[in-house]
Amino acid sequence: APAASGEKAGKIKIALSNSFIGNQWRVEMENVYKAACAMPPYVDQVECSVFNAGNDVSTQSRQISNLISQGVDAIVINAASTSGLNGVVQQACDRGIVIVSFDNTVDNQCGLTVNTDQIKFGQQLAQFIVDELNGQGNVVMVTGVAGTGADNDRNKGAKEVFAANPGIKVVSSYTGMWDSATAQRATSAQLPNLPEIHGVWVSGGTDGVIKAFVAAKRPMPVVGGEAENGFRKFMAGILTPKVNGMSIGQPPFLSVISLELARAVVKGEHPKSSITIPFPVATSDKMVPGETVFPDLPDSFFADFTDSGPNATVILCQEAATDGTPCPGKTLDVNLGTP
Amino acid sequence: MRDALRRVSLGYLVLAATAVAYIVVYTSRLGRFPTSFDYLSILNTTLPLVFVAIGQSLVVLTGGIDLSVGGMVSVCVAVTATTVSSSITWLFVVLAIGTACGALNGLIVAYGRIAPILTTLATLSIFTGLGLRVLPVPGGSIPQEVRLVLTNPATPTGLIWLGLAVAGWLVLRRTRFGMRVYAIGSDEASARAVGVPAAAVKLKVYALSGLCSALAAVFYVSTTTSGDANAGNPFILTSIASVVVGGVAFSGGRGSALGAVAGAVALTLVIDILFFSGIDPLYQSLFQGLFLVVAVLLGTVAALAARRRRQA
Amino acid sequence: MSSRRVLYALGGTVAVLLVGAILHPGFASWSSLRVMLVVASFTGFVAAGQMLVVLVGGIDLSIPWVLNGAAIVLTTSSLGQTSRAPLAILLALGVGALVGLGNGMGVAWLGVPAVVMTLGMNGVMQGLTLGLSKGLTCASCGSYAPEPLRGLFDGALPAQLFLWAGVGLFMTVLLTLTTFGRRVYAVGVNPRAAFLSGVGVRGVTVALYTLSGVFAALAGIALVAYGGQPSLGLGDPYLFESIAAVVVGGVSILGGRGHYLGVIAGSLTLVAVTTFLQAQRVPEYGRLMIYGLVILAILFAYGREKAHD
Amino acid sequence: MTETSSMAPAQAEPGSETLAVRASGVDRAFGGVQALRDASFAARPGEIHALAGENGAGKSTLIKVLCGLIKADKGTVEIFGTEVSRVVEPAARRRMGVATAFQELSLLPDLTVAENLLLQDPPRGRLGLVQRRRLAPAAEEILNRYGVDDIDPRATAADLSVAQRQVVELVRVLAGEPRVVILDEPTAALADRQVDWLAGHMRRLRDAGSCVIFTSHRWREIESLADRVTVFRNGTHVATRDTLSEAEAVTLMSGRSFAGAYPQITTEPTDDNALSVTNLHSGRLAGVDFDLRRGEILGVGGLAGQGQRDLFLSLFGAQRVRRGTIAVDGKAVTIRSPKDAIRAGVGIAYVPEDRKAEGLFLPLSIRDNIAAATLSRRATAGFVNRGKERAVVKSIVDQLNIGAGRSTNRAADTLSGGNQQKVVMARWLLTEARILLLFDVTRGVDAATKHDIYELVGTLAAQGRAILYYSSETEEIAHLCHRVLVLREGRVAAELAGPVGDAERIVAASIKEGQDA
Ligand SMILES: Nc1ncnc2c1ncn2[C@@H]1O[C@H](COP(=O)(O)OP(=O)(O)OP(=O)(O)O)[C@@H](O)[C@H]1O
Ligand SMILES: Nc1ncnc2c1ncn2[C@@H]1O[C@H](COP(=O)(O)OP(=O)(O)OP(=O)(O)O)[C@@H](O)[C@H]1O
Ligand SMILES: [Mg+2]
Ligand SMILES: [Mg+2]
Repeated sequence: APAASGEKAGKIKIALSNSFIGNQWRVEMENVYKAACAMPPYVDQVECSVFNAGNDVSTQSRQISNLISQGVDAIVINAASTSGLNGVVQQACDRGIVIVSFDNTVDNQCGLTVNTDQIKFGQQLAQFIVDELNGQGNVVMVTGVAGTGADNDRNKGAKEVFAANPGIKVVSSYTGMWDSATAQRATSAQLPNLPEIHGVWVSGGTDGVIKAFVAAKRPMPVVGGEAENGFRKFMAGILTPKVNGMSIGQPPFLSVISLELARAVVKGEHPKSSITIPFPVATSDKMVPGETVFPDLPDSFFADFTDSGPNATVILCQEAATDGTPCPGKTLDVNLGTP
Repeated sequence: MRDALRRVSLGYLVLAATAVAYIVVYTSRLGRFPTSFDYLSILNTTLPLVFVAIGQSLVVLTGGIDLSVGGMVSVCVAVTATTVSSSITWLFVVLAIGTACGALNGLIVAYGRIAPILTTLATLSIFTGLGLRVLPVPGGSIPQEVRLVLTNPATPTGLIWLGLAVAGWLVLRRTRFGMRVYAIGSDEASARAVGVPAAAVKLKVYALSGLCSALAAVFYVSTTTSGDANAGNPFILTSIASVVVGGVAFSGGRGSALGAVAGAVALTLVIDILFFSGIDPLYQSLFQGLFLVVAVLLGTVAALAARRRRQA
Repeated sequence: MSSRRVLYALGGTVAVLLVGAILHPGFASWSSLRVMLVVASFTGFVAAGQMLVVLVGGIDLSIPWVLNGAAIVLTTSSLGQTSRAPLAILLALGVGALVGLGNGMGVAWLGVPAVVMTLGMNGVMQGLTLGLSKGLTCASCGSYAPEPLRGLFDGALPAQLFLWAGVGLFMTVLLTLTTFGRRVYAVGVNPRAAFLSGVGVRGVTVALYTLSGVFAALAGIALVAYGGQPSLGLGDPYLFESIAAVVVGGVSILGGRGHYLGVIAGSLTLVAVTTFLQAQRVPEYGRLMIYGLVILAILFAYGREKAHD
Repeated sequence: MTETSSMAPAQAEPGSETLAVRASGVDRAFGGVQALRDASFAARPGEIHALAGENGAGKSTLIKVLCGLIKADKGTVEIFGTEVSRVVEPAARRRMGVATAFQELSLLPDLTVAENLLLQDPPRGRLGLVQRRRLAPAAEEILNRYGVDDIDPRATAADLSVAQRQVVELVRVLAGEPRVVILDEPTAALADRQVDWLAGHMRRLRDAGSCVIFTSHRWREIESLADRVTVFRNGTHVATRDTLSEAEAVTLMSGRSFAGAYPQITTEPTDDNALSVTNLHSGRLAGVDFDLRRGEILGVGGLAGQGQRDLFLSLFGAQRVRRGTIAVDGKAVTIRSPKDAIRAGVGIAYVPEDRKAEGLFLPLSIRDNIAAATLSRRATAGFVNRGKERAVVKSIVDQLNIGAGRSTNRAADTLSGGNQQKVVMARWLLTEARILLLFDVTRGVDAATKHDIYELVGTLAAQGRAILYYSSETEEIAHLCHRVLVLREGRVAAELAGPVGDAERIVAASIKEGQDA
């Protein structure tokens, strides 16, 4: 096979292989990737492409194989299955293609990963709830899609923390499938059978859980949940009642960081090493419209498409997340931290 | 023989058309013909679907449908990924598990007299749960030797297995059992009346579908090198689509597993065609949906034309 | 015969609720029942359409994305304004009807098997929904369902339940009192004989698929009103669930037999089983297995086909 | 053995030669229906034994018990002295030399003729694999052995005519040269020539020592073929005789007695044309012309499969018309579907031969079945007027004496075959159609019900309706019709003035070119 990565003269080719696009997070993740590609330095250095695989491992394998044939320099992957792509990824690595996977990462060690620490996600939210409740109270856990690594890790982290606090009683635990509508229905159905709830830990679909509490006219508990815009609207008091909560999100800009890592590795500007980034965290006392909460965007929108603050990993504008268009007059600066 | 050709021609036609389209799109995009790497990776990624589609087509030939293939593949993937690295004999246990799951479907359908779609809808849930129990988080592994024998990424060992699958079908087709499968799909009551032990045949057919799912699982783990308890889900609808595109009649009695194999490969090629033609990812499922309907539509039109010709 | 199956279905529901109430006090309290009824009503809407096509031996796999598409059409066209609500509702139902019409034409006129036609249509709708709403990031995609719709779920006896009762009445009247209903059962039992009796088999089939699309859209509207805003993948859980509700409700999958009253019971049974298992904190794998076993048990109780000998 | 002979049934002969088949004390119920009660039957090797009885007498059920397709609730079945009551498995009986042709044909529609013939014993090569290439030649050889040369072994069974399918079914049974041959209404779909062919084979098998059992509703056949006759009524054995006159048989079967077999046609047709057909092309029809007058019963004869079915279906809009015109009352009409045909202005009704497949909605109520073709006539704004419907159905049910006055809420599948046929007739009478297309409506109907139908046809004609009548029993056409069209190769080959009286004339015209046209 022709060694495609041989000539570095022109633009380097980096493709995004996304497992599926059936939810909002994935859409934003692709949008910010496309937006980044249209901004300097990527617009000059990188030739980007994006592919989706209908949540089917074999489709994604095919796409990655085709990318190998196409002779790309790097592939950025959000995998349909953490284990399912090991084979084809190995083949890409064997051909010297840089593989960077994020979010639902690829197990195969030959690739690099960009991710957050999912166990920590569970712990941090649980700890917030424990602290707000002063270590006493009834807690409900709404879990994600069973059989996935992230769900397992998040649950594990939370359970550790709750178990360490004898005053906390986990009175119920059921799946919300990381989907607001499902979480809302499941929570509605469970509530009549539950005692007073003081804290809710949600792996995904947080706004749905809150809506169920509102509809059932139950006192609003402390909520630790994902970064859905709907949840943040409750936290900011844009939707009533105002909810005391902590929102941690798996940031959609993981794709942009992966893009940068891939670019930097191909260019030889960064060593071949994986990156774990901190979660963007928001709490009810620090909600900024246009930055951590977006009144005009859907509840299902993920409000953490951009990082904020002085140490921000990457700062993106709203159009980037909604339309995939570049942020006006800006060079994108991605801070990969010190390896 | 001429008859058999006419019956499965849809699958072959669709395959031929998609193959041509694939090569055209590929070459116009990359400026060269597909390489052995492309063919090999198509082969290896399609193998699991090929096996599930063969099992599904057997069931559909008897006039049934098997939605539980998703669950059976998941269970077998889970068991394969967790056990085979400790001892290769576990491979046979996996095949036995798949067969047993299928046989359970067969028992319920043939002796419990519950419609196949309902039986397998229920067992899908059961098997999926079972898979999740065995492998709560994706992981596990498969020994390198197994991988090199089953789906070697460097040499076309997959061709041998594909050939064996095809040969297996051809042999099956030439057994009395094979004839009985068609007889039952054609008219079960009549088949019983002329002495076909319908319940026993159906039991075997569902068991075979389970075995095919187990084989698919083994090949799946072999291509991906580890397991995932949700691995089977996509196979439910794709196996049905393969069978349909392959020209097997849903009413049973007409078609061939080879058609389903062709259908499975064609569906894989469609993915590649969409890939190289640079369609906006958001619209991708639209084209896949259209492909399905158009392929089958062409099939019905062709069948109608054939009937017209025969009548005239 | 088929009315006996309705009784079985109702009996099944009562049995599940009783078991739940014994093992989990308060499970069958009104407040709990009220919620289960509301949750079951979504399944009930979808299953109404699924039942209609099953009655003529068909199946509708396009439900998930018809539902999702209609939900998005509702919010983006109403922009959350009460004054635009009626038009938006009509538009959303119209989308459902249009897709259903397409399904029906494909099945009845072009002779495409229902499984393929509706599966393909599901893909088409998914592509169109995602593409046209730009993955739900379009300018108007942040709109809420108009306020009056969101009030459907308030109160001790939510209006949503009346809506479901209305659907129940509509279905029952349609199927038992009208000439159309008679034709539906005739087509379901013996399409050839129906054709030779002057029934417009194709017309009936097209009408049923159209209605199925409308019901899926109705479920989409109800779901978006319930959650306030649509999300992607809203309809995914309703594919297998609608089929399960139909058969647990005693409708014969072979066509020609069944009543909507049974489907109401079936929807409630499924929701009660799920709710109960979650309340018992059964882990996910156990939930899936028990759910499957319960459906099997119900099928063994009254879903068996005639013996051959 | 001693036990069973101690409760020897009435017909067991005193001289105790081995019986080929013997059933005693057999009960069998379907749901609430007792199809057989304490039924006994015995047949010897080397005889042709006819099994007679009305529709629903239990003949087919007994046969299914004998051949192991269904299980008896009670009682014993012996084949050549071996008790087999517990074995429910046609294949096992087959191995004992019992072969059966069923009333509902058991050919597999999607399989070829060859596969159908050789399904159980295909030619096999090394490793026991079926040699598919040898299937067709082997089947051809079998067909030829039985003198059948007009059926392509490679043809798919679904593409054959009913008569051809029946022939294949019979060849399949005969080919095993079985020791016990059971034929359930084998002649119902056969043309006379084919009946003779079958009779020859039955006699040959008998002479070779086999036991041949058959059922038929045509007394002529029983009379000419059977060595002995057993009569069943209401699921029970009534009598077994060496000789039996028709009148006696009918009395035994029904408990009633009848005047002549065919009623006299007393009315004459009018001169008004109800239906005029010109140059009709459809299916096998290649240019058919005829007029049908009010009050006329016009028979359609000819060998089986000469386009009779195409004629009926195309007139009713159930099959595409390629060319030609149809005029009702002198006005040309376009009929694209049965709906068009039923419409009051046209008023055509078609009563099909195959009531289960084309007529009835078996699980639905008798009322729904009868009302099905005229729903909108009793509806306001799409809502069925239930009161009116009940009244209308009640009156027609009483008029035709359907189901002995029991509720019309019962499902149609609880009715006997004869009553089911009447239900279909009732549906079409409600349309008040002025043109009736009756296609083999007496097929497989018992003598008593047949008689009712003949009278009904006569009455309808007397009311001024125009009737097109086809029957697979040429005899019937010969006696019942004012005029007979003989179809051959899709054209009217002859027209005979009736009543023809003698079926031979119709048969002759079917075979010979251009006779008295
Ligand atoms: N397919 C069936 N399923 C259930 N019940 C049936 C079925 N066929 C017939 N029956 C019942 O079995 C009874 C006995 O059958 P049989 O054919 O003797 O009818 P019958 O009432 O005596 O009518 P007739 O005197 O006109 O023959 C019928 O009256 C009918 O109620
Ligand atoms: N599968 C079945 N289910 C229900 N009832 C049945 C079934 N088969 C037969 N019956 C009923 O049992 C009785 C006997 O039927 P059977 O078919 O044996 O009559 P038959 O003498 O063969 O009549 P025919 O002359 O019309 O063929 C009838 O009332 C019939 O309707
Ligand atoms: Mg009777
Ligand atoms: Mg009979």
